[in-house]
Amino acid sequence: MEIPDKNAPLPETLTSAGKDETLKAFREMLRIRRFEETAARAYTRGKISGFLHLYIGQEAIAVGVKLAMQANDRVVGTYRDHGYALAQGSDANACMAELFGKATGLVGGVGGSMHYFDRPNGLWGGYAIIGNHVPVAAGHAFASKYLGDDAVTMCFLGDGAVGIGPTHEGMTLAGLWDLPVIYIVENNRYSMGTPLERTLPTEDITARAAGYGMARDRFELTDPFQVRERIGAAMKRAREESQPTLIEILTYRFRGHSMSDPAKYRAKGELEAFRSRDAIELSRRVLMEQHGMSEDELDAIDDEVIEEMDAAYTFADESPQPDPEHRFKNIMIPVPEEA
Amino acid sequence: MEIPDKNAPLPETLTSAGKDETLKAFREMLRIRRFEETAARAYTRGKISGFLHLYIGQEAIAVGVKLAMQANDRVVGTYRDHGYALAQGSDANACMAELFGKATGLVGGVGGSMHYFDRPNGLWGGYAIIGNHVPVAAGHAFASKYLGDDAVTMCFLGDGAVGIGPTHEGMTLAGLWDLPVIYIVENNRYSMGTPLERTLPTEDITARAAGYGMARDRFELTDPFQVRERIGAAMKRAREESQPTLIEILTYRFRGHSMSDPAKYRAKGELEAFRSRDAIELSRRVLMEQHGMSEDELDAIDDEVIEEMDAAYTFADESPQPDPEHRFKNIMIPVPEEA
Amino acid sequence: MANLQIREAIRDAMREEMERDERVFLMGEEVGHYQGAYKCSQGLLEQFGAKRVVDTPITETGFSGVGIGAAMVGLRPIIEFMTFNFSAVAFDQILNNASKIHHMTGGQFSVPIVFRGPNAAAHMLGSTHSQAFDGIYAHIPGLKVVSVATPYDAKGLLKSAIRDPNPVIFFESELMYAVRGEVPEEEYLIPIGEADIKRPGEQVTLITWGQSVPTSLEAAKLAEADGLDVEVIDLRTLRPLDEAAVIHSVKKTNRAVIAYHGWPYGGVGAELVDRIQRMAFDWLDAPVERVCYDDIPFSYAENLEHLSIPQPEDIYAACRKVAYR
Amino acid sequence: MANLQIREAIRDAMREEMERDERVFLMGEEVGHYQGAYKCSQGLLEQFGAKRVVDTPITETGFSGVGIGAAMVGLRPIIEFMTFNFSAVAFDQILNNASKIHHMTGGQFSVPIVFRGPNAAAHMLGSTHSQAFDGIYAHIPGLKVVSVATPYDAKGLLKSAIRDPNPVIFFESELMYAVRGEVPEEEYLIPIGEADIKRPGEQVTLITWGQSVPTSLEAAKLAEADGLDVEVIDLRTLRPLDEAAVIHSVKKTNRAVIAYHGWPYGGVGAELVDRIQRMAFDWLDAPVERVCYDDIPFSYAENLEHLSIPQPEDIYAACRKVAYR
Ligand SMILES: Cc1ncc(C[n+]2csc(CCOP(=O)(O)OP(=O)(O)O)c2C)c(N)n1
Ligand SMILES: Cc1ncc(C[n+]2csc(CCOP(=O)(O)OP(=O)(O)O)c2C)c(N)n1
Ligand SMILES: [Mg+2]
Ligand SMILES: [Mg+2]
Repeated sequence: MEIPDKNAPLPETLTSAGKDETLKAFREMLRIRRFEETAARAYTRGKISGFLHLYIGQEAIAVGVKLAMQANDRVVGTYRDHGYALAQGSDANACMAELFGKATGLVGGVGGSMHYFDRPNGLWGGYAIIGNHVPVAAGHAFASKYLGDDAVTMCFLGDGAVGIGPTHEGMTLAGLWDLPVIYIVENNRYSMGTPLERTLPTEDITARAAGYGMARDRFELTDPFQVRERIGAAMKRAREESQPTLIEILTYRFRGHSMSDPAKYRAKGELEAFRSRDAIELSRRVLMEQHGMSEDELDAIDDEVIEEMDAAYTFADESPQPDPEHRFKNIMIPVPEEA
Repeated sequence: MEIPDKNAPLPETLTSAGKDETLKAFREMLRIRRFEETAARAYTRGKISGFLHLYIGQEAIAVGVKLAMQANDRVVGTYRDHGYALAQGSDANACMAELFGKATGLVGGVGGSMHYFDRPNGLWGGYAIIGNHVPVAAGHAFASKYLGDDAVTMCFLGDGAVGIGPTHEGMTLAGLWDLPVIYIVENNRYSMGTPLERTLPTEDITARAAGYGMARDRFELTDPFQVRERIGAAMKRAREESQPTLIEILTYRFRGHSMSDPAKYRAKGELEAFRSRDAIELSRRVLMEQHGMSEDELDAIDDEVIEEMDAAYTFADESPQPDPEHRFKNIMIPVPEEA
Repeated sequence: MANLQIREAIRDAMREEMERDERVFLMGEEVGHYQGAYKCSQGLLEQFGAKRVVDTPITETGFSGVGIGAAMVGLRPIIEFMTFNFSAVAFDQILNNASKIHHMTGGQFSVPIVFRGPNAAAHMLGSTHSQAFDGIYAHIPGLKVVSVATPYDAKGLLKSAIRDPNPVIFFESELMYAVRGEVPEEEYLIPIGEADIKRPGEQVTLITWGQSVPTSLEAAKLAEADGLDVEVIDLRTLRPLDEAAVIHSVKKTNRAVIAYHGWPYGGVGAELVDRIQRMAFDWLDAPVERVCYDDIPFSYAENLEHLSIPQPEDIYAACRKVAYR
Repeated sequence: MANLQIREAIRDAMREEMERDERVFLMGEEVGHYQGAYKCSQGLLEQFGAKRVVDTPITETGFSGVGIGAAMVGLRPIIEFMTFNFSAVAFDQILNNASKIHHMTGGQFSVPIVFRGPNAAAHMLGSTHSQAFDGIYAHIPGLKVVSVATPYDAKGLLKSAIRDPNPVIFFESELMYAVRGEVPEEEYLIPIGEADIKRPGEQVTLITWGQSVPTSLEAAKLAEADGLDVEVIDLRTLRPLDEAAVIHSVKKTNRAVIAYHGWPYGGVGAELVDRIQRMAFDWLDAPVERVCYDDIPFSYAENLEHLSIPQPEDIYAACRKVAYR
């Protein structure tokens, strides 16, 4: 794996963005990071159980994709889904309460960390079986084409999801039928404890695009504006020509796969090197060096964000558990009278 | 689809082969064709039921592959499997009796047309769920590598099997683990009634090889010696370097998908054009034009072959059905005493 | 009344629903140009075009997932499995997506979809192509499961299934596509969840569905000749079970036989036994008997296959047994 | 005697069999370098090397198929599913290949393979990760199905499963990997197919397996305090069922309760009811009762999940019910 250069210059996409949008993106990324840290704390305290997969290190992707999206576009993701939700505009309280398994949660406490859905905000999941959302996302795009609703579906998957059959079938159909969908592989270099070279016969995941008759793109993540730009091109292709694209974004997660993973498999110095290119840190530098903001100003924003997440913690903690009868809800929809 | 040129010269691989081997290959191909015709007749007469998928038009592949094989190599195929069996040396009587559902059949009458297996002759199936043999064949190759038994596994699939997940997973593992397996797509231009362009996002199936980290080869079928040569290179790679290969052989089936298919979907003139490049006919021409054999001599061979297949018909017809208790056989192997 | 084959009743149901609702579409292998492997979609491509009658590559997981995703957006997909044997490669889509999405999204999304196609043994197809999935899909909460045996039921239930806001598994049979019966000219629906008494009787309750319905009716005739009056209940829906109809009958006859295509271990048959013994324990004069497949993968050979499938004589024998004859 | 966790007993079983037989290997996601998602393969990569402890990409169909193919050649694969929920994407390999190949090849090939991993609900994982596959795999002829609840049983049965010439589904539990118990130092095997009486009793037969074994033992204690003497039978093998052990007990107690992790419709529970009512009809003093999951996809919320899983009180209540208390 290629390790980033700590002394590389600041990315151009970031330095050429305006102050307001940089500040906004910085704040959004920070919200995700602080949310995750708060969740981790809650997990350690036994407030949250099950699996908890943190998005720390990859925030710029969710935030950048959101910047590229239009109102009725969709995001379909994996179990590592808190970042998408917050970036899409989901309420932090509801997100946190979902982790706590509370009635006020995003899906009423039935889903937990791995199964976030927020339809009004364009979040279409939250899928926890590797690859099985890839054809589902193709189905959303199929419906868009069928209905002519002009929406683009963005489907995220991990580097570990590339070898599994459902991914292949979903991409085959998307390519064959020219569906307006973008598949974004967040290649964070590991599938649980397994580095890419032990799960994939080739390094470049987008080498597969040819077999699917899809356009492709591949880049090392730097910042949200880079993502907006690169995804933007694919979006145009999807919206205007109904053409799918396979995109691989090289990135890195700073935490273990889930809370139970001490991540002993990392090479020495690897984490530090990636941390030095953390999009949040780079944005902070740009805001200070280029847009003249002070450390205090930025810390104040951080304090606000931390406060929001602390409040989410309290909200979640104080919310009631679902009503016992709730477990029988939403299993079967009654057949409407006229049918 | 590109249609063959009726007036193309005879293939060099065929004209440069010796008389003896040409005659032998001709005879083997003829055996398959006459077997299939006999089976079709039996089907029409109600002697055979279920699905019957004929190999007519593709015989040169099975025969050519056999020519390239060594003693303990394996063939793993689909439900269109009579050709592989006969080419591998399976007894025509047992093959026919299997179709008749008789106790003397290749697998005792329990499998029928779609489930041929003949271990002593290197035929490792006979799989009737599209794509689900692709990882199994990788498993045979895995075992070969594990045991160092020097065997190469050849796995056949149809053009229709390329989009399904199990195919993808099997090939991913073969590529990742450098397994001594050769995947041969017999692209006969149709998956049941569906031409390639409606099932695949790209025309060249071997475009996928890159994603699997595999070598590839692709050619229009001419004759068994061409197949021997092309497969031979892949075999060497498999046996000597433990490297998998993806091969696409463009071919054509002269009959419908199965006995119930009138094949109305063919374009005008298509069948005739492919028939004009029938490897059996070309071989006959070479034997006459180049090796000085007479029409009578060749007809005599045909008569012999027809006689063999008629005898197989009679054998199958006169064989007993399996014993009623046979249906409870081979479900569970008793646990040996020492275990 | 029209006299139709089951395949025609199925096609008419799809056609009428596609005419009624733009959101309904049909997707599967060979459903379009080929008109369906068993000709259940004859004429539909011509009438509705390739947008709504969609030929797919062999990608059961892919097109099942596409159907599910499209249903979440608001379409009404009908997914045809060429046979249900091939649904095994799409099992996860049905188990983990179709049946759960409404629940796991807290009701934000629903999956109004029909998965249909032939199920269970046909004739001499061997073990991989001769499996009944009743017990497997009926096991799963979040699904409805239907199995039809007449043109009338096929049409009325398929129309209901297409309109149902939930995922429905809809079982047909290769063996029965050519079975004929009367079907009204005017529109009608049959509600999912209601069993149908195909033959009233007083002495033994014979519960059945799918391919075993005609066989059970034959068995009832054999019994009749012997002075044993058998009530034949066609379940028609396997999930949810029409418990009331079953229990009502058993409380009358005090004896029950269950006859169906399917492996014996667990499944719909065992579930019925459980409900009967729990809800009619004091009424039962004999243990409930089941007549179903041998507990083995199927053989191709005609004689072996025949022996593994419930025949009228087997069912009749079970009726005699519960009546202590 | 050593005092081991179930995960250690499983590891020891694999280690001993790998030492004994070169053909045995372990394959699955994170089984090597990571030492297993639940640490069941701790130390094995180091001892046996990457040839025999094989990390795979996420390709359940792929590596299940590779295992099947390798078994046909003569190897003895142990395939780990990180959890059985992920076996759904490999369902076809188990249904159409593993269980059928010996039969459909006329006995030319066999598939000596073990599919193992945790099954059923753990703690707050939501609906896609909280499913019991007992009913689904036990339905399928050609498989053996085992479910273990103690370190002693886990080790003895896993060793037998690895030596078995047939495909074996071997269920463990995330919740129980840390459960401790005595395991002999010397080698032993437990035959597949034999139930174990975990607590003898005279008045009610309580049949259970897997995660419900400890819960059932607690229920029996509650009953004991109440003067109700419950016999707890741990099935240990779900296919083939140890019918004799079950029926023998029921003929003694005249009442039966079945407690397990799994959905109610069909499955192992219903199968047991069927066999009991058929083989001990005249001995039964009350309908057989079942205590299992709610008939729903699981919720993540702790309180809802708890309510959906059989608790000692629920099982005890069922025991009282069949005893008419
Ligand atoms: C079919 C299936 N197999 C296994 C798992 C268990 N699992 C969950 S996440 C994961 C690793 C995924 O890695 P990757 O795709 O790279 O995504 P990342 O976690 O790095 O975001 C595994 C093995 C699963 N959820 N589904
Ligand atoms: C998973 C699955 N889906 C569907 C089928 C039904 N089916 C059998 S053969 C076939 C067409 C296969 O075409 P191709 O792969 O091109 O092979 P060919 O028949 O041309 O040799 C189909 C759809 C099946 N056997 N398995
Ligand atoms: Mg990853
Ligand atoms: Mg083909």
